[in-house]
Amino acid sequence: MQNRKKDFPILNKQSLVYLDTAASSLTPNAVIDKLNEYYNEYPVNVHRGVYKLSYRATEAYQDARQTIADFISASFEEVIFTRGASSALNLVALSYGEKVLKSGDEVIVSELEHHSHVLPWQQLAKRKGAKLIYVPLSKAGRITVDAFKQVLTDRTKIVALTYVSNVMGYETPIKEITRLAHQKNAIVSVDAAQAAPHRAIDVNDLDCDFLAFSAHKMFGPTGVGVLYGKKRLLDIMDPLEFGGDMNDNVDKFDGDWKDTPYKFETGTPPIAEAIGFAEAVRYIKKIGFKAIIAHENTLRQKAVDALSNIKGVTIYNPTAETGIINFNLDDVHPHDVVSFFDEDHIALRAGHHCAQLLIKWLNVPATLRASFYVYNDEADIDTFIDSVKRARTFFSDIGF
Amino acid sequence: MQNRKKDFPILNKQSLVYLDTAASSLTPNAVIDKLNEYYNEYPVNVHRGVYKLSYRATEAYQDARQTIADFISASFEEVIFTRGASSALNLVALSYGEKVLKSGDEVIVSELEHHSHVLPWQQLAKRKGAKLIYVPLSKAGRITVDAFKQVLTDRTKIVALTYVSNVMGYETPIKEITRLAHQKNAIVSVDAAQAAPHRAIDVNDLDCDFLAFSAHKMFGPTGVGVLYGKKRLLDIMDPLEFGGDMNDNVDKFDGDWKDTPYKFETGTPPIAEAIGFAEAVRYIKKIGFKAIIAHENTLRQKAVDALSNIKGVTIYNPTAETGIINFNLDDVHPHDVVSFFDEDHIALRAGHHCAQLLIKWLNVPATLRASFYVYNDEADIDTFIDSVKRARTFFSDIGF
Amino acid sequence: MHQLETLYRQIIMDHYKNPRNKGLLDDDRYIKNHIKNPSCGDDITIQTLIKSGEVKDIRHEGSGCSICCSSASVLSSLLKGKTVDEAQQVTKSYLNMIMKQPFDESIDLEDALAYQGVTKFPARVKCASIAWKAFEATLKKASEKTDE
Amino acid sequence: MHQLETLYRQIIMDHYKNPRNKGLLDDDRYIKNHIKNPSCGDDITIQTLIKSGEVKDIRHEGSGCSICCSSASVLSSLLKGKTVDEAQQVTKSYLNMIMKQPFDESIDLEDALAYQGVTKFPARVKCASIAWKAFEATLKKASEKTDE
Ligand SMILES: Cc1ncc(COP(=O)(O)O)c(C=O)c1O
Ligand SMILES: Cc1ncc(COP(=O)(O)O)c(C=O)c1O
Repeated sequence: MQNRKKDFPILNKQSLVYLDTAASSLTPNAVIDKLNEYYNEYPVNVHRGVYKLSYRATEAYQDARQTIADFISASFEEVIFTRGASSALNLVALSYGEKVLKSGDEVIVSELEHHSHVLPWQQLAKRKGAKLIYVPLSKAGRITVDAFKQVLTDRTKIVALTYVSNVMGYETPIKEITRLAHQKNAIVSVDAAQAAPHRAIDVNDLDCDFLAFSAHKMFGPTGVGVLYGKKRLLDIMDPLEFGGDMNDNVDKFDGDWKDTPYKFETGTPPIAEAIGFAEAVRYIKKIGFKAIIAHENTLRQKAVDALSNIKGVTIYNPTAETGIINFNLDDVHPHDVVSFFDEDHIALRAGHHCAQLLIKWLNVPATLRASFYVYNDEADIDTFIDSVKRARTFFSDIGF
Repeated sequence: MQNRKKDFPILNKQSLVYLDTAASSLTPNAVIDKLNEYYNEYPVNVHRGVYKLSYRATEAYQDARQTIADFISASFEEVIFTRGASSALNLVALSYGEKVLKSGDEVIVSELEHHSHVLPWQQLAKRKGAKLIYVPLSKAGRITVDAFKQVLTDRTKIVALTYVSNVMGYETPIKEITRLAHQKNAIVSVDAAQAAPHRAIDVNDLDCDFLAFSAHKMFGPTGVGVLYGKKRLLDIMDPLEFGGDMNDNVDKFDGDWKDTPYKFETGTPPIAEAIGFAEAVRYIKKIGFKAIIAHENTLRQKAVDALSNIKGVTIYNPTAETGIINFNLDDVHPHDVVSFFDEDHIALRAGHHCAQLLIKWLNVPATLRASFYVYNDEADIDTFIDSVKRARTFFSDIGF
Repeated sequence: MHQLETLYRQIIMDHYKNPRNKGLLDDDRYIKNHIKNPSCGDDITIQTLIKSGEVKDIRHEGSGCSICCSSASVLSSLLKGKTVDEAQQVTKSYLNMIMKQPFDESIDLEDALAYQGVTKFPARVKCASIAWKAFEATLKKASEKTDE
Repeated sequence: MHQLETLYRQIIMDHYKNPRNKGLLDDDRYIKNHIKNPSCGDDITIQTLIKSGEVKDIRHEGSGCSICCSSASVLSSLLKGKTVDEAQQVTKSYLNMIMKQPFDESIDLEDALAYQGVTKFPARVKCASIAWKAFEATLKKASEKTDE
């Protein structure tokens, strides 16, 4: 892969090894420029304007939706702009789940889920008297088709699983799980927040019913994410929020709604954000997922190999297929370690990564997570590994 | 007022008389620069990072909340960042309203409301069997204290009114209404989307219970708004969305939430947007509301005086106290007129302005709306008036 | 001359002030299609009677700007009496024309040619297309019915 | 020398590895305060026995990084036996010190002075403050009780 660092202003301003992409990716010039274009040239509202500037904003906003629809092989009206992946995943539970879930129904989730994909269903299930069922994880911590078969029943109504775990980096066999779930007439909600930045997604091929992701993890701006839903399902869902731009006719005591996607997007949408998101998608397409995957694999393998040779380092996901390494320095709290890395200008994350169930499953208080993206290179891995080694010595020496 | 046009890149790029602030304000350099600072220098996630960059982002995000709290004399934990005013107003209905509203209760709204402040209550009332009560508008279309007294009863639970109408530009006597409502133990939700950009707001003085506004109408970026709520009420409200960062401990079958404001902000927040919003607030404070109000009054009066002298022009709100003029060219559909203005590089809005109830009350199919802000000057008004005159002649000549 | 004069041609104004075939009928044999333009509130219903492959009658009703209302009237007078195939071709040509796509110039658009000026006002293209889109949907419905 | 050495002073490491006064008691006379650091998951409970204007005992329990856990231990050994007034002054001085505010240097912070290094690591200031904030809240509770 050609050196991408030059595309990212922050990497040209300071010495930084950024290994926290799984939290948020850095922002490339192309996306920043696009945001500036909106704010400098047509910073106006969409939809309701009949003058040229507003027309330009409306067109750009609509083009953004089409670009993102194309990116996952969905159609225009199946792409809903939300505040982010969390908001998108909640919409599935609060609108679709609220409508269909009945007492005694079962909802399948996993301990690999990010809080944003387990809590909405947990709370809904409690409210409805439905049952939350956890897929038993494999010894490595994976969701397998076999384990899924064990929990899938005629009472399963919803399957809510992550596509790529944000801690373990494992890829869930969503396509096969969806096929099985559909045989039981269950619908499948996919958290693709960690998949969309790193894997080509074709919703027709997966055949999943809902799928969500965030812009800020894939070169895009903060403040916007996407919910994909099958049109047939979106059509029967009620809007959650009511107000401007989602309605057709409004009377004093009733109103009717527009069709999807508009009925789910009340008020002024995240205009600049959606336009910037589309530019981020174009940036990804230009690089291509083949190159992205190959690059991340190379970096990951190099890092895993080196880490495995350092005594006193535990890797929790040595076999992951995406660019995430979940690890700890034995006997050192990850927050202590992270300050060491920080002084070496290495940014990575320590904590529960919004996945407390998995951290409990691993039976540790917290972990360190290093995650890679196109702007990382082999020199970054060298710096990282060198820092781990010195950290290991440092903490041992001072008595941890 | 000093000439502010130079602060707005779009006004230095092209000939433009922008009279659509009530839809979205233009964006000043200061805010654009602030967004760039985030994306160029610390484009990372907040809350969970323990490294320096993330610390900087977290501090900036928290400072933004404090800046906006100070702006309306609220405290830090009373300011919730949302997707925008529509989302904020829905949160009041979907969380607080959902919790307290019972069959037979009454909710007072008005025909001046933006759809985003009437539909949430309309739909909730329908669902709960509560009654939606409309304050009868005065002949001029105003909400008066006297009319409010007529509809306030012991059954009133919620009063949901706009502070400044987005079509008529009238200011509602919120303070007096709140005093009366509280005597009946009703709570007051205020839509301040059109007030916050143009009037100093002190929530302690108003004593209202909830208040919402959007950044994009007050020099800020798209994708963010604010819900203010009294802490006492926020404390008893349930979160609407569940997920990352809003929880404390997460167990497989239950979880508990953080305190306000965090319990209402699941997932990665609109980081850049909140930071940009705070910069917008600083920009407003630098100018000062006294200067803003005086300037808008001057422009408005000049425009109203001139329009009143053009035959075949109807003004629907000649006595409004904010910089909004709602009008029509007799016998010409506003969408036809707006194209005429557009060719003269004047941007203003035609339609129902997301306030169909008011448009029905006015008994017209749609209206034209011109709205002013600090970047407009007297020359803009001259251009606008000249265009209205020529439009009047043009449409009469071609047979409208 | 104001730019806008190229848009408001005499034919358009005539159809706007004196709409032909206006008002819906209470007749089940007609196919009805209703389209709204979310961006400006235009709202048009087109009602069509198709028999033996021919467009026997077109009625319309709605509210909107002059471009939107007049184009419903122009459509109704232009396509009434045409075969379904002809109507389809004219519709396609017209929509391509206003969206600045290549279109078959051998097809006579007659009065509808007056809308060519709308291409210079992209924000108004929707106004000029909404009645025709509703009619296009009608033809689709009709062909589905025949297929049954 | 790595930057971090200025942070992990020997006193801190000692209290981290050998925490004093650790473990909560099942005793109603104690005032309990629990604080979490949302940004990194540190979680500390401070349990205090106050009698006749004196801090008779302090216990602590929780999980977190070395800075967080050790500071609870340092706090407990430092403030045990002090009058409420003295404890208040020390707490205020300590919190000002780590937040780089002016603080009364005449007040002897003893072992707690070791945390001065945290000012160079702003992202860790919270870790060093959380136990003390919990104790500060305890004093507030106690004074409210006395006022009643
Ligand atoms: C009075 C009023 N309330 C609410 C809104 C909704 O704001 P937003 O579109 O930013 O959600 C608007 C703006 O359209 C408004 O003018
Ligand atoms: C797997 C997964 N799901 C959901 C989310 C939530 O995304 P956001 O914070 O953008 O709402 C994240 C990111 O934190 C994630 O990693």
